[in-house]
Amino acid sequence: MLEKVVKKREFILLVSLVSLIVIVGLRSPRFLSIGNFRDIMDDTALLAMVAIGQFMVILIAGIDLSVGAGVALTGMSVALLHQYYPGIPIFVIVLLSILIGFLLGSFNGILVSLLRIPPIIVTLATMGIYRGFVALISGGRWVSAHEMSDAFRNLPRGGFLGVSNLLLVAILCVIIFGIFLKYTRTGREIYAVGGNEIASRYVGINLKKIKYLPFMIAGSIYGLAGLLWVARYASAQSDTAMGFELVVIAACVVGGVSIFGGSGTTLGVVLGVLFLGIINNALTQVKVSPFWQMALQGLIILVAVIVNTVMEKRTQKLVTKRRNL
Amino acid sequence: MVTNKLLKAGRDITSKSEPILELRGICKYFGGVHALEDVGLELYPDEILALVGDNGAGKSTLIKIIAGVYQPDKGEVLMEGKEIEIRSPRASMDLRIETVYQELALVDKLDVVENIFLGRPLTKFRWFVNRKRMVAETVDILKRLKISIPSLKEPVQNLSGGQRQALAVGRAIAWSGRIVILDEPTAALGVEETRKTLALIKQIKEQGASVIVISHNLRHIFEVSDRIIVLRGGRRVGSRIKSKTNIDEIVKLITGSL
Amino acid sequence: MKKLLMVLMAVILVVGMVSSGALAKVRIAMVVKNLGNAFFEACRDGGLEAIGLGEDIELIFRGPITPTAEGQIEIIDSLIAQKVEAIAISANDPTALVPIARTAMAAGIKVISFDSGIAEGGRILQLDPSGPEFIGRQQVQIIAEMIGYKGEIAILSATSQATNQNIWIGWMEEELKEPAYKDMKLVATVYGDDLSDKSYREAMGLFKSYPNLKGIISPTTVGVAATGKALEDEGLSGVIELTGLGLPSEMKQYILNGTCKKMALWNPIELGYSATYIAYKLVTGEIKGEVGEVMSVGKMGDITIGEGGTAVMAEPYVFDKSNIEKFAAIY
Amino acid sequence: MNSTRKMPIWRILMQWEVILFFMFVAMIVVNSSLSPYFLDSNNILRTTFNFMEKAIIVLPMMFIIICGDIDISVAGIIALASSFMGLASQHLGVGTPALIFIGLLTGLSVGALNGLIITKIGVPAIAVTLAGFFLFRGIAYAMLGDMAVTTYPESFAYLGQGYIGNTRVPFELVVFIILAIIFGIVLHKTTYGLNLFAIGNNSTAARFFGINVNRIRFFNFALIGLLSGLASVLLTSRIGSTRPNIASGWELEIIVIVVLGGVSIFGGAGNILGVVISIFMVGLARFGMGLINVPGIVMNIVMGFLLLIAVLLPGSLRQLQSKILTKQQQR
Repeated sequence: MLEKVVKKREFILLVSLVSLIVIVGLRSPRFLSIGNFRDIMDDTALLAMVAIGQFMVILIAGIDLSVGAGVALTGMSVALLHQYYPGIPIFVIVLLSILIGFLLGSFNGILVSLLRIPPIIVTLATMGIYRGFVALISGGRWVSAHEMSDAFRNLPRGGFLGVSNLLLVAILCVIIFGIFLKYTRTGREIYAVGGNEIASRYVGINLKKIKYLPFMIAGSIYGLAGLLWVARYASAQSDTAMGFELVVIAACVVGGVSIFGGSGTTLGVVLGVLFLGIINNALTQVKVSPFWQMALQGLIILVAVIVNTVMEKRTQKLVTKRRNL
Repeated sequence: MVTNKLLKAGRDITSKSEPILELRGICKYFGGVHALEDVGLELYPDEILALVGDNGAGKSTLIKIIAGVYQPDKGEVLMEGKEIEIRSPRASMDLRIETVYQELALVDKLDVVENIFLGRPLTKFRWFVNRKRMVAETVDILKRLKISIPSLKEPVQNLSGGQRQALAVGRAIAWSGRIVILDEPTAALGVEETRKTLALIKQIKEQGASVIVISHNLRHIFEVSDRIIVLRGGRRVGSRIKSKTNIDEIVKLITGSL
Repeated sequence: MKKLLMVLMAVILVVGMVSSGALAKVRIAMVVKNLGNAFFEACRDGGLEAIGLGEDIELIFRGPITPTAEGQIEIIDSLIAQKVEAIAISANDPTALVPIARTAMAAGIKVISFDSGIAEGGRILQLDPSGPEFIGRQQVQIIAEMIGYKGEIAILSATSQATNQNIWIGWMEEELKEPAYKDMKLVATVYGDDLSDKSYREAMGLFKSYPNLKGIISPTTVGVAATGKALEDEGLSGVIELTGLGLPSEMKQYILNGTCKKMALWNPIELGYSATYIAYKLVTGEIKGEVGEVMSVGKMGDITIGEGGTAVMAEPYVFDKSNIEKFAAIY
Repeated sequence: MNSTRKMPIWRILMQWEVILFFMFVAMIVVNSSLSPYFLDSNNILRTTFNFMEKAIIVLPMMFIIICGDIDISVAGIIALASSFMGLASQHLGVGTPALIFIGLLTGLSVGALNGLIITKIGVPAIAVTLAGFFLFRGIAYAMLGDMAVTTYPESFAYLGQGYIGNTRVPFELVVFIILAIIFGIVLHKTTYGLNLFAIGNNSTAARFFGINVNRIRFFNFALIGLLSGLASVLLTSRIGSTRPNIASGWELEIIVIVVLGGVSIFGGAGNILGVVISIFMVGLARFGMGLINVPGIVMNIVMGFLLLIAVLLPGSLRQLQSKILTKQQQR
């Protein structure tokens, strides 16, 4: 009984997602075509990847505000590298992007776990620092389409069976880290630390490792995302992915991840991502005035967080009721 | 020197065997605060030792040193006569010392099974958790300890206080600790739940482990313990065999009016 | 440690010398809408070229991180405090900058605006890269020619608040009222906020919502490049025609592969050059800034100050396959 | 034991406000050595215009963070309040008093709405205000679209641009100083302030002591709404124009200033002195860097490192202190 209520959160999200698709589909039948669906998936893929990283960070009761700046910094770095050394093979570029992201994320993680600075402060600071470095290394200039090779620009688009590399990478991220969180020892320790840090310390969980790991993984993911981002839009700019961090956090929150850490599911995050992704795409297609887009996004986040809280409270009430019996 | 005398006295009373765990001259400072000053403790096999004292007397600090949460600034720790260092909670667990904390070391949002195996899950292929075996073992443990919990898949935040306490104690027993430390196991429990918990503590002893228990409730202490050590202001002020003392004397030791 | 201190001392000394040395120079500040914008980086290059003319000129290039009026006000404020001689601004808000610009002029600083103007009263003159009317009409003419004067078109602009773009779009709508375009229909105006990802998404949205779409005008550098990429990705190159205002270097790819056969832009280097040049000559007094005055602007030749203190530089240059390579190498 | 002894000098020096004050002095020294224009009272007074609106929101943000909450919707509230004022001015032609009223009322009601959802439904503050971040600015976009309001009555301009009498003291600065004094007194001398600390340290305990935690939290959010409304009035008056992108990015800057001022992000600690020093340090550092024409983006990097130091330094000093004490005990 109780379990059903808890599971219902994902269910509600799924139902609203489906009804959203139906409503939009009724207004614009083209929306329901397979081709369109694939486009939406491609478009949401970057958000999904990065959201999985953010999800892990929020699980340990952290938050990563450096996401947008990190995407921009890795994107700009690899684009510049590619521009000046076109000879570097693409797979090396891919590895480099992950490495740069790994370093940026590790910096966050080390400050949080070793120096014990609150994550919100660390990432607020590194957001400014990373964004600043984007401008410094590029000197304010852009890397444009013709400065990228075809192989570079087609990186996110290629793929097989009609599934783009971009989507493939996102799906892989979701599956790998979904399994990691649910079935591995370290994954469960992430939940444990987020749920009760003191208890976790007392049972000998390596807090330093568990508090570092999510930032490191989130960094590596957004590193790769940075490369895919600049390749997809064939342009690296100083304000790439500006404000992206808040959209990513919003996707997690809509997906039912508790901002206090310790609870949330990969499935929920994926649904949250799809919800925001579809809203972003659907609005332009049902010809809603573009000026309403941001307000609607805000409204949806608001409704989602209220629904989450109300459901949580109902569960609590049921528990007390049962205890009194 | 006073402590040494007391130590000797303690040993004389129950000299039938060597202590399984012994702490000598432990000091611990937090900044300028003396949390512990030259404190000794000895724990014998098959013994329930009670640690009493007023708030701030140093009980929690002392057990956290045994549990590896804190490192002493001075003093030595001996296990079965050999000097050891307990550098981390993990090291303490490896020595088969199990601690049940006052703050209830449970993760509310995780379920019963995961809480029983918190920090040391059964694994397969090295990295993956073996959920199936963990569930089976949990059922076993709960049956053995006669703890009834409606659903193993439920987050423990949905359990009652007594169930949670039983779970925490059960976890310590399940890991067949040689030494089980209980910090305020009966605080915030109802009458019936307290009775069950005290029975559980006796059960630990029957399983062949030694117990250190901290409590403010002297009636509970007198019900379960064999021996009582009293701390005051970070110092050890007395050790008494339960059968040779009474609540009155202990209260006087605690308040310093003896 | 000692080394560090010495380096620090040296840095302070050098900076101190530069700033005190600067006192003797004519300092011209170029304030742009935001930093990290390739268009304005090219304007800066032009400005640098202009100050190369004299030994005694220094160019200060500034811009806020996000394109807001508050950010520009803060910058102008610091420029007033360091008593620069002239400021050339591309304004994020024509009216919001008037008070601070007046303060600057009261302090004896020559203030002009270029690209995106400050309202009258807040500057000595405004240098339009090209007449807004001409830009708007030309865009429609180019797209009409591409699609054979028939079919649905859409506009993908920068932010909904972009002053220039809104004026140009106004003129595009005017032009579309001409009888020649009776078979053409403007079906939508959307905003990509000058962000690649959003522009790309909006372009995709246009393809989906208007299956009969024949052409897109994107009068902004980020937008036109993102639309080019979206068309290419969807395999719609040649199906939907694209034109707009874009930097040749950003657009080279799409012009060469035929996604965007033609697009226009003025030369931002020349724009930056002219703005800096005029600002300098205002300081030296060789240009007065009066309506009707014919300014001689170095390599650009003569520019006349027209009604409302607005000077129009030149017509937008149209780029296609034949000339893109050459210009892409420059800006 | 220690209380009977006098506080040793090195422990006073380790107080964050003291460190901050020295950093402030160092900043002044460095800046004035870098630019001859820095230590000019006129310049300094005028540059306060650029950060007083932020400073006004910093004050209630201090309350909110001390309480263990956070509000990232403040810049959205500014945009929304400014849009309402703009529409009222444009369509109804209302006068200055009515505009002020509209601005304050919008801020207050939006803040109260945040507070209601946070305290009545129990949604975490960060989640509610994250939604508000999108929602409030979103509504501003929905209302204004591609319009910008620039028609404000002339008397309205005084609020954000005026000086007190014939002096060089900006009206905004005086408003801030009065507010800072009030907030300082409330924080340190009233039960309300004590309650804030109590809640921030342990809200459960505070509840047991009979503090109406939710009422205070609600009041905080209503207050920050009201003052964001005030900031919106001043900012709108200062730039004389309303666009939906007004004040974008301010929320994080405001939080940085609060934390830099020594307020613990976990709540329960902080004081007015540190926060006020922090406001002026950040504001004047920006001004100083502007004077030597360092791009704003570099300022971001500096602010980032400052923020890390702000959190790291007091902690490591405390650790050092505790280590020294422990060593002394052991001897």
